[in-house]
Amino acid sequence: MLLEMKGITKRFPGVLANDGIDLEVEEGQVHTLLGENGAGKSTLMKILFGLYQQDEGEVLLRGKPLSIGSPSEAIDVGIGMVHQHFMLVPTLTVAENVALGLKSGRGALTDLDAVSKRINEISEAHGLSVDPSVEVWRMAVGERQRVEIIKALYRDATLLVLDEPTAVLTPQEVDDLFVILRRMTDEGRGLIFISHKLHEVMALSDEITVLRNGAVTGHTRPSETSREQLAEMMVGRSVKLVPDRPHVTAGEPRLVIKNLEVKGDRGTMAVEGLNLDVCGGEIVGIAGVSGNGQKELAEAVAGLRRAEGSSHIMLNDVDVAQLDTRKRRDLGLGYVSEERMTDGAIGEFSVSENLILVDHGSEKFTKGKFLDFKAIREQGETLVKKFAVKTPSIDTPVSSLSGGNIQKVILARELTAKPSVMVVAQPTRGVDIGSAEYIHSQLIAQRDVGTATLLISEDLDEVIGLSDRIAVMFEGEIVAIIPSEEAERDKIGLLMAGVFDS
Amino acid sequence: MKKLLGASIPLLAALVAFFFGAIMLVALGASPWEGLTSLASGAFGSGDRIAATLVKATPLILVGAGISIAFRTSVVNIGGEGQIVAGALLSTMVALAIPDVPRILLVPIVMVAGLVGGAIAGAIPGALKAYASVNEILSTIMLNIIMLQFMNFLLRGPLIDPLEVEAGTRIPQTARLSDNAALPTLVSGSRLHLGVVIALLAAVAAWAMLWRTPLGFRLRAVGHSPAAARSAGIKVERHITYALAISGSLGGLAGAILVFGSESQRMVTDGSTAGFTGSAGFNGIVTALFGGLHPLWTIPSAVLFGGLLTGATNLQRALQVPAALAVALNGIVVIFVVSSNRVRSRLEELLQARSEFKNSSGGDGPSADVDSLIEEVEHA
Amino acid sequence: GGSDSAGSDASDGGTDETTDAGDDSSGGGETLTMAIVAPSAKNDLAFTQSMVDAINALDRDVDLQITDGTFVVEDAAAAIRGYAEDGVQVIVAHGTQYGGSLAEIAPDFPDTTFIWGTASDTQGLDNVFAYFPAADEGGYVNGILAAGLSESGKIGVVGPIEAGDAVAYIAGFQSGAEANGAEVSVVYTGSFGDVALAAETATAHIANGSDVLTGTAQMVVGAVGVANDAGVPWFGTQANQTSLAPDIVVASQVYHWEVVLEEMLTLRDGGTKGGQAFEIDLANGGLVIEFNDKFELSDELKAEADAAIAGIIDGSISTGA
Amino acid sequence: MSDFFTVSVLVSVFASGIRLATPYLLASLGETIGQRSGVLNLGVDGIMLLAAFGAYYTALKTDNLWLAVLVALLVGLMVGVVYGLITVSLHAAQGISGIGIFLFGLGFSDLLFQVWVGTPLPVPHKLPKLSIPGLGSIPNIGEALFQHNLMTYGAFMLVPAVMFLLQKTTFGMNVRAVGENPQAADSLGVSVGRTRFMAILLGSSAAGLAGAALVLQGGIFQANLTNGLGFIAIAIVYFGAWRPLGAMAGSLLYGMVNATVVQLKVQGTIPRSASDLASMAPAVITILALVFLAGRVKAPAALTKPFARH
Ligand SMILES: Nc1ncnc2c1ncn2[C@@H]1O[C@H](COP(=O)(O)OP(=O)(O)OP(=O)(O)O)[C@@H](O)[C@H]1O
Ligand SMILES: Nc1ncnc2c1ncn2[C@@H]1O[C@H](COP(=O)(O)OP(=O)(O)OP(=O)(O)O)[C@@H](O)[C@H]1O
Ligand SMILES: [Mg+2]
Ligand SMILES: [Mg+2]
Repeated sequence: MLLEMKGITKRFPGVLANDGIDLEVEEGQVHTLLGENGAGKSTLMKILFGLYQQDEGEVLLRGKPLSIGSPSEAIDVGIGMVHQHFMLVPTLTVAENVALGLKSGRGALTDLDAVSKRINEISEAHGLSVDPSVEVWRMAVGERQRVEIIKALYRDATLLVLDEPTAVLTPQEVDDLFVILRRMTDEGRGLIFISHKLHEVMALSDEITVLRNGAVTGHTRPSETSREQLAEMMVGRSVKLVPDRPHVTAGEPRLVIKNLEVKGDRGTMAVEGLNLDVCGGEIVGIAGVSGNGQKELAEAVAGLRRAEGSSHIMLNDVDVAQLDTRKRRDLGLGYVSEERMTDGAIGEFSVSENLILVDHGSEKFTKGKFLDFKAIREQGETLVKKFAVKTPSIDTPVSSLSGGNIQKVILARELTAKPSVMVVAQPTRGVDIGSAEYIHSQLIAQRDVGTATLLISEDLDEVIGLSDRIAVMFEGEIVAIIPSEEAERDKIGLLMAGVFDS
Repeated sequence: MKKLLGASIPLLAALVAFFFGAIMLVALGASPWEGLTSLASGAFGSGDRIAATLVKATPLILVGAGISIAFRTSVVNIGGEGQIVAGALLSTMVALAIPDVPRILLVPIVMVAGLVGGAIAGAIPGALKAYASVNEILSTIMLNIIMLQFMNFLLRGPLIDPLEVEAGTRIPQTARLSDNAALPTLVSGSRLHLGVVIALLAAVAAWAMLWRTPLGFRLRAVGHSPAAARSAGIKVERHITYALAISGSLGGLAGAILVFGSESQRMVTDGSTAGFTGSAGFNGIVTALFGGLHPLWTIPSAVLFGGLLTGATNLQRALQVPAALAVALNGIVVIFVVSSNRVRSRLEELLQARSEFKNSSGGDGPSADVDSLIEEVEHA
Repeated sequence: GGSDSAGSDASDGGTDETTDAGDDSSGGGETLTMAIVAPSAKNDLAFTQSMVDAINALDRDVDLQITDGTFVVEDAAAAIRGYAEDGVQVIVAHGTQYGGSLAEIAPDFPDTTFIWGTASDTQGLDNVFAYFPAADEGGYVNGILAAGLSESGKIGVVGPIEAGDAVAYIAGFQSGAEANGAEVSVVYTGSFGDVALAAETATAHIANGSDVLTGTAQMVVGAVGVANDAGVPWFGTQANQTSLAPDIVVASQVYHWEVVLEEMLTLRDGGTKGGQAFEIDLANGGLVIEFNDKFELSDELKAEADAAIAGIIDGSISTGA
Repeated sequence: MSDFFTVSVLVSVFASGIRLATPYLLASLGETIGQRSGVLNLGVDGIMLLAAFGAYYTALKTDNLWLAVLVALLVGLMVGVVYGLITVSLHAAQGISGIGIFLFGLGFSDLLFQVWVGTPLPVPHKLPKLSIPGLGSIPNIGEALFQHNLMTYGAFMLVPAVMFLLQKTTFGMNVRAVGENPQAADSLGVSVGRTRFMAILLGSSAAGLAGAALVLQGGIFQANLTNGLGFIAIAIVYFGAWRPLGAMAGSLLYGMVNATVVQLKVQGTIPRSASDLASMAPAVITILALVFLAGRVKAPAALTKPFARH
């Protein structure tokens, strides 16, 4: 047995994050941890990696009890971790990120050439292509993840933890990753894999352990279970994996984008002359491989990124292309950013404060010149209940909520504003099945009352499942618009890859 | 229990700091006991001295409250000195221009002029930060230098007392300003003037603004996460400018109070800003941080530092030790008290862990901790 | 009183805290309690030290307390008030900027004598004496000498900010030097504290051809250093600056406040608590030009200086200030 | 009347600007290292004052300039230990701790000066000018650039040294990492605390040297000798975008503008009535320069944030 964790318990103020958890991982195996948001998966892994100390329980590696006080001790015994939030220094190069904490062959001086050489060897052996001399901030998410894996391999990790490694990857990148991971188990390494995507779990796992509320609620194998069963084990009730989408007749166009041109972070054009309409009572989904201008499109519509002079963004017949976010919101725009923690919510603010982030100045939440705390509390209590946000209280800072619950807070806020037009980016990234189901049902309910929704997601199943029309985006343009009845996964996949009319 | 702990640790740290002070006194050949008693009696020993301490605390309260607002918006304001001077200069100019307005009007007018002056001096680095990405630490420090020279220029040029020109002495000071602008004293025969009350009200207003109004909500939102604030529709640039302008306006108000609450009722320069401000622009930062960046806590914090400053004058007089001792002691107090925060939070963690243990068996309802969480969110 | 005898020869005041009362009848053998409140350090070799030395040079039994380094006016006011409350008999408020505060404090303590300077009037307060140095007089003499020493005909002045007795000194210096045919460049650095900037100002003067320098206020030590390195003669004021650079300091105008202090105290003995203003000048011996013996000055120049002193005293020379 | 654009005047302005820049450069280089590791030290001015007094007193008593510089370095190091203990070990807020150090330095250096020295006396010997053989005798350029004291040369030589330290050594890499993402560095076994502590020690030693440079160039100590110089040095770190070369550019800009203003005042180009306004020039120009340059570089992401694992 490579790893045994026995009776692990960990308490945080107000939360029992791990409650007597047992976990066993064998060499050459992929062991999946499955659980709702906040179930305690990351906490358990942080204990393994020495970032937290357990309150009770013990850890054995190859039968020997270990006490891991810090990450470097974990690394020394061959444990590697790819964190849910990357642990990279963006201003350093790949080689420097890998070299951190290692002994240099040149004494006090860095020996980046040697490190780069090894990186190249490892990336060749494992199919992880990266350029060691590039600074991390210049890299796309998928590349950054490869750096994280290289970091672990460089240190010769025999047990590698991957905390939601696929949340930010495109389907193609996920496939590539799985090939790499399989190669690693073939070498005899043990892997702990965390994901909310059941098809991935079914495809990759050897063993599956399910957590709920900090405790183990089940243990199984893919061959002995199904996606539906897994979902039920996690959530404790049956879950609809594909949303019901009753037919509604679309109304008038509410969001009309004409000739939109937007620059990306690196100053080059990311959106080039894009045209698109979204009507009331309709969800238009954008399908596309990440990096084809989706993010820039969403931010330009939200008013967070400048649209070039000739662009038009009509919001209910008003051209808002040069207006600020506040005015666009006043005109009925709702916006859910893909960057949950940085753009969507304020970590230090409480749940109820985040729920009024947009509306705090409205009559509803003010009395004269002052905030109306009674109304604000009421709003908080109502929305927390309605959207089933798991939080100790409405006064808890959102930073201590799990990812899925933060997303629910944001959606609760944006949806209750009853937007006329809504831009939603990656609504269920990193969100557990149960919550995702709920979020999907809310988006559809909103559509049913006439909201025009522009949905941006890298999860193709989500796009196909939710959208009335699917717009395929490639290199900053819409290359095809497909009604949902005609949507075929493979065809869309080809279009996303830039293969037209074949 | 925790509250008690929270309050007692910094006081303990202050005591340790005074112990260091005592060692220095012994080294200087003075009696440490006499030193400490004369320090204490100099600060709080009589009605007059308490009045002097409160007067000394006044600019600290104002600057401290202003600093709290800026820091809460994640804007570092090291420009207190310059902002005090700006407020003082503008209010002085107004008092020179309209000396005959009745007192009931002129006092508020010059106070507002102070606010405006400080606001301008704050808004400049604020706007530079918001719209031109000029780091505010740099620009506020530079603006202190600029305001200093501007003060020297005005006081020895355009604003100089005509009598000084006539006499040929050219002391860089304004003429004695209109008595109609003088802040009325609260207790006749004492130095306690209306400025103290104004400062207290301003601190309460700053607190209410930060935690009770939409504007404060937005400022704190911008302070915690400009990106999230922006995507919620808050105009980040504008609010950064506001934060520094409001912060500066309180400094400016302090400047006006320094002028119109002074015994000399005029502005004088000795060529440094400290000569006019008594370094309130810097000490106000200490006061604010000491008060946990909470405008209301800056009040006791300011009284403590005000007392230290007035007490030091007495100490120097009574024991004939250099005044520099008080400045050094001030620094030691700050160092010990900030260091003690860690000790406090450690102890609090221990206490918390114990009470946690009792709660957590229940599962998810940490009712006892909600209050402390609110408190933390409000204080942190 | 004994003012005339106290003046000119008390070159650098005694450091004893108290000086035994001599046979001076007016002293009456009683110890007089005095206090000084001053903006800079008591041993600053300049403004504040000149007053401390003066009190120590008094021919009386004085118990002196000092609060120095109080550049913040409000702090000084607190100290002044504190001394008055403690019953100190004579309080010297040694800073023009303290005048405003004094106007508030003095009426509250009618039995206390306040001595305030540098100031040329008492603001109508009858328990306040004022004192002022005619610094332009010594400046003029220094200027005459400086021009005489200069070969390039250019002289540099390093000032702090344009205020107070610095202005008077520099104005006198300028007219003296110009009367003797030299060109004077006056720079105010804008700071009392920036030693490095004062040094660079001196350097710039020298680079521009000045071969004699003078300056006022505490930051001039930087400039004196530069002058010393360059071997350029230097003229001091407020206190004898010879110790800063024994080779190049030519002469210093030194303040001897004891001349007028003695007069004030004598008046006080007679029951007059204040209400008069005094000036120290070359005539009453309150201002003295002290030469550095180590610096060799030609007899000619020395004579010129003496003539200037005489001319100023008898009024035949105007310092132009 | 002399003209500004004559060779001799320009040479003098250059030389003067370099001299004025020296203490700024030393202090801002040190602070650059500290801030790159995520630690803001607002106490630079206080450290400079304490070190300046130490150097002054040593030079006064022993007439040994080497010893004086060493003492300043040690004083800087000692205060650095204290600052490191407060901010790294005890996790105290950096802003206020620095101000505590500043106040202590301001008061204590003055106290020691008054008690041990009293009357301001110049040190027997100031830092001597050293003409670099060959280079120093190049007409004009030699005088402007190669006739300075050892500390000035040292300060400018520190620029490439600090660049090398930050870019080419393991320690420098760790400094950059803990200043940007201490969690990441920690997760790889880099000791955030030790790295920051070392960076603080280097920074405060440099501040100590800056104090020595200031006092040994002028030859005399007085209360608040630095006159806010340390704070300007911190501003220069921001101006220089946390790069050693940037710190050098900022220090030189500040020094040169100051020297130019002095020169123009001496020549009478700037009238006396505008003297104070002209003294604003270095500050105004620094701000203006930043308006045109700013927005490109970000501060180290973890600057001022104490690190704790959870
Ligand atoms: N540092 C912390 N302080 C307080 N509470 C914490 C902390 N870290 C985690 N928690 C709480 O512990 C519980 C478990 O969190 P954890 O991050 O392990 O969940 P998770 O299973 O990884 O969820 P997700 O799928 O959303 O990532 C949550 O309720 C969370 O709010
Ligand atoms: N609800 C809001 N959310 C975000 N920003 C807002 C909101 N209300 C106002 N603002 C912005 O705040 C700034 C000040 O708003 P406004 O002019 O309404 O101030 P006010 O009326 O003094 O404040 P309030 O009435 O909100 O207390 C403006 O930039 C405005 O766009
Ligand atoms: Mg997790
Ligand atoms: Mg409004």
